[in-house]
Amino acid sequence: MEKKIYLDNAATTQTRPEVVEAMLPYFNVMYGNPSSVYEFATQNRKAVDDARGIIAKALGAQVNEIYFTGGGTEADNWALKATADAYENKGKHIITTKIEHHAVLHTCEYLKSKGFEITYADVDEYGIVKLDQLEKAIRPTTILISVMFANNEIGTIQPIKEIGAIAKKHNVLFHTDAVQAFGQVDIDVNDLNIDMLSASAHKLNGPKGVGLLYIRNGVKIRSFIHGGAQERQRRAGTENVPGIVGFGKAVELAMASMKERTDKEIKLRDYLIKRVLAEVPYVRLNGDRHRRLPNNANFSFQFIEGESLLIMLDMNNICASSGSACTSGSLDPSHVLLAIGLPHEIAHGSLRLTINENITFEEIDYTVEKIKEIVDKLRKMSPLYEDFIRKR
Amino acid sequence: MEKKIYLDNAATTQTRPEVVEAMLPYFNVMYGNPSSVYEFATQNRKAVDDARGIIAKALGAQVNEIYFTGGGTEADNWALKATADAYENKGKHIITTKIEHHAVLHTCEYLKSKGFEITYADVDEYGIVKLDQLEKAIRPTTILISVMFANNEIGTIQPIKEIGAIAKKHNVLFHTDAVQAFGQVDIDVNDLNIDMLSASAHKLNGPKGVGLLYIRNGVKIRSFIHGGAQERQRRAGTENVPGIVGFGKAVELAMASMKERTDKEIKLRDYLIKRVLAEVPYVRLNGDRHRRLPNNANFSFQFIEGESLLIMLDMNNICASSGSACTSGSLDPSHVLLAIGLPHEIAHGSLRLTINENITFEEIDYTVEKIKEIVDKLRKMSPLYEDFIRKR
Amino acid sequence: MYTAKVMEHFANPRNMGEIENASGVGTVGNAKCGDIMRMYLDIDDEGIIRDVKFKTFGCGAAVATSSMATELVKGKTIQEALQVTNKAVMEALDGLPPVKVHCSLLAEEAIHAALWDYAQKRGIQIEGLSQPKSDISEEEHVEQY
Amino acid sequence: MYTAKVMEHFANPRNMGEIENASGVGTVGNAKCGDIMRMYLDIDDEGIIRDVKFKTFGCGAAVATSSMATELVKGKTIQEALQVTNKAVMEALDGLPPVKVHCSLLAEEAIHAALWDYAQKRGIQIEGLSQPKSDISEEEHVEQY
Ligand SMILES: Cc1ncc(COP(=O)(O)O)c(C=O)c1O
Ligand SMILES: Cc1ncc(COP(=O)(O)O)c(C=O)c1O
Repeated sequence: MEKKIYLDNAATTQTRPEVVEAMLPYFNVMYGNPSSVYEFATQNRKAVDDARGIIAKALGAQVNEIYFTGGGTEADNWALKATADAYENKGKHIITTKIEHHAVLHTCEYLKSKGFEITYADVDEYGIVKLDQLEKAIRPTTILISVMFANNEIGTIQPIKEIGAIAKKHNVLFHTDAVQAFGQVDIDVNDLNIDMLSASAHKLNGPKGVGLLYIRNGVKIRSFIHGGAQERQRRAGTENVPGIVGFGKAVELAMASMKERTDKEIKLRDYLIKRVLAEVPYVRLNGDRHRRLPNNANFSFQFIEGESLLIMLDMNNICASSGSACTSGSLDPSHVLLAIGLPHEIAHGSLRLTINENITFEEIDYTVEKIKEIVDKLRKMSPLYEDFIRKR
Repeated sequence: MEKKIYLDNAATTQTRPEVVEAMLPYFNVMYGNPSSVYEFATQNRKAVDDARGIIAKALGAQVNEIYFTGGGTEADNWALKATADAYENKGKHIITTKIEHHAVLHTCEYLKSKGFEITYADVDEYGIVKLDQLEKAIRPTTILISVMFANNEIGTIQPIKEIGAIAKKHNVLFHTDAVQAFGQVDIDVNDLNIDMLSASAHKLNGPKGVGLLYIRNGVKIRSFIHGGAQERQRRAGTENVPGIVGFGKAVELAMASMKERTDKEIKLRDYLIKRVLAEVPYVRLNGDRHRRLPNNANFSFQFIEGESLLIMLDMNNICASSGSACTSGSLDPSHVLLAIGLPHEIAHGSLRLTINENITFEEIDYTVEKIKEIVDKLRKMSPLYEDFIRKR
Repeated sequence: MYTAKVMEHFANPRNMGEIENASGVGTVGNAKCGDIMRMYLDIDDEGIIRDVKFKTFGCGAAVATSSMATELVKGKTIQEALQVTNKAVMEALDGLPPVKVHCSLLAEEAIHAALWDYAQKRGIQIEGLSQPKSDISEEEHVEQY
Repeated sequence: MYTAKVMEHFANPRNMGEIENASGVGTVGNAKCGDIMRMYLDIDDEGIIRDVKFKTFGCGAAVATSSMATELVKGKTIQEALQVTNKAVMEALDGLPPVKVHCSLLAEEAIHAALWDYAQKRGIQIEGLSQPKSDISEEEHVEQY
């Protein structure tokens, strides 16, 4: 295939043309600072508020519960650090899981260095958090439970409603990192008892560099970025107006197309999973077969290493990932795959394919053929495979 | 005039068409995540590095000393909080000034609540920091001096080289908020002994929502936003590729045009200042007559209040500001004007006009005429003016 | 930020000016907070407010509330004028931004102050009127951290 | 991320495969770190490396360094092969990204391990060769906070 097949939509997505279109006037026509008093700038304040309205509606939230940030990572940092700050008088214990994104895990490590205690709840072999363990971990000093809505590597969707109920029962705040879930799964913060939620525009065909933190009214929240009075004095810094407008537009489009789009993605995903499991020996699907994001497939191929696989796919014009994009460059295998129980060498041979609705069945077919070829080639090169065959 | 006269370039600037042009392909053509391994994404990594190179050169810095952020405010927060974190074993004393931007001042208040001691150095009537006082304030426990390069309200440019020398002499780190200065004034971090420097793209015709922190190699620095391994593991979060590319382009253009542009601005600025001082009674120029940003003029008109003045200017298609845009909505007069010794009621009557090189002398003339009319009208309405006239 | 009504009153303030030998003059607010309002009342022997003028140093909302307040009391009896609350002024302006509500309070107080001055000069008592504070400052403080 | 040379060797690895009844076989690395290299040497009676093959489980750099290492030792004497350092391998590949330098060390170690196996089988000592570690893990830890 000449055309690039982009199967890494969990890493980032193409900003939709309609989104770019919506952003453009805010660069050099309506470029005012929303904090300014003159008419020229009030249109920008309105544009920001309109985006906030669209997003609040998509989450079932109030307009004044949405705070824009510079991305999903900032939102995660804010949620955890500001909660720690505001509630440390109540206690210094936070519960999260072993499979969170580094934006949560590394923030937890930071908080640990500041005297907080962190419990990392286990997940089962499908990546579902163990609810009984989670509930048992709650102490009188627990101030926050942070569990991601859906995992970025293996796509597993957590039982968020149940977790929300547990948090509520024990009067503990509940934050969820919904960076991967927003736009792919129905989310209603009230129905699910979510107190704080992080999202990022570039994961749902919006621009990079803009995200949000939903904070339920009533939650005591401190600023994380201090300065001017923007975002109701909660998040300082000149608003990224074009970015926020783009985020709003992307959410509007994602919400409008949700059912149709995810139905299509699920068909493509299931076809991909079925073919790979049927046609490649010594392979496993990571994550849950059904409780998974519509766009996510994650495989481990025994005896081969992920980066080599990726490069060979790339040589064949297929863009894929071996885990979270953020951790490439690291030599450790994915903490998520280890948490679901994979041995190191199998975790090393993992491949994440995340589709979008514009991928075709032909492209999936081509991809499966290439995977077969490449896995075969790499196994021929592998001393582990050699040993395995010898021992048989 | 039918055309809008935008005289609030210190609040934000128009993103140049060339900058938007440079950004566009990174939204939906080269949209990959720079952390990904495939070829398709490496072009984005390169784009980010190219921007970093341009900016490093503009500051006389090493490429690996530039870290991109979500704006100037984040950069200020990072510089102060991370230094506090990394050096608190040495001491918990920070020196700054009374006229910093809220991004620095509110961060200092936060640090104060965490047990740090902050000294706010005074400035003289022109807004220049008192060097002897600054030096005397240094203690064995002082870990940081943070003094802005140029003030956002009154435009005063600080004696940064002298401050850098003092910091170096006493072995204290020196951070400068150069958000207003970058692109308007020559900056060489080595020549000026700057250890950390904040800047923001939207103040120099780049996009909103992207900034940078320069951190000199050798400075112990902690992350402020934790998560993925981006920005050499120092600033997590998927890179805002279009924003960073736009920042790079804006800096490239600003550097190329610096001399010519600022010469032009200085002529316009001086003409504006001369006319207003000559033609409006009971007015003063705030800030230093010469050591000021090329684009800044700031006046206080006795007996009238700034917001009314702004709204009337707005009715005449002139966009201006009465202080920093961030603080509008607040009822307090500008802390900067109070710091240079203005009484409250005079501080309330202040007007900031920040030009750009595309403003014409005709537009300045029109603006001066309107100022004269409006000031006259508002004084007729003012009980303070009534009292003043009566008492004469 | 402001309603059309506010903007209209700001652009074309009603009853701006002074009254020579006014029956009552009241000044409230302070320059520190950036708002000073002065009301002049011309009250006839029947206790009808025949004329009213204002001068205001302050923001757009301060000017508009002053203007609206003068309209609401002009031609009214003293007792009617006392019923002109800040709420009435705000409603007549189709509302004010939250940070500007204090301007409408100032307008109410300015009328009261002018009536107080009138009563003092006349050596009378007006029912329901107590000495107004001459300084209204009522800033909102939102927790920052 | 990789040089053209690295990509070329990755795409077309030289000397990939096994040697039946090899004079020496060495395996280094571990699956935990994601890199395992195995070298097969065919050494003739004069001590010349007549043939060399490799198998590698690992990243692009691991495959390319294995391939390059085999090229560099093929036809060489044992003493010459011992001079093939990781630096030589890296230079021949026009460099490696910093996080991948350990792959070149692994390649050097794999040759040494195969030579060690050869010496053991033969019951001889090779000057300058000590028993290689069978497990090379050499991760960089950058302070995160
Ligand atoms: C689950 C999850 N959380 C957080 C993030 C961080 O978002 P961003 O890169 O926009 O900061 C990502 C993506 O990188 C993610 O997948
Ligand atoms: C001096 C100064 N510092 C910091 C900032 C904050 O920059 P940003 O709004 O890009 O976060 C500004 C502008 O708002 C400024 O003028």
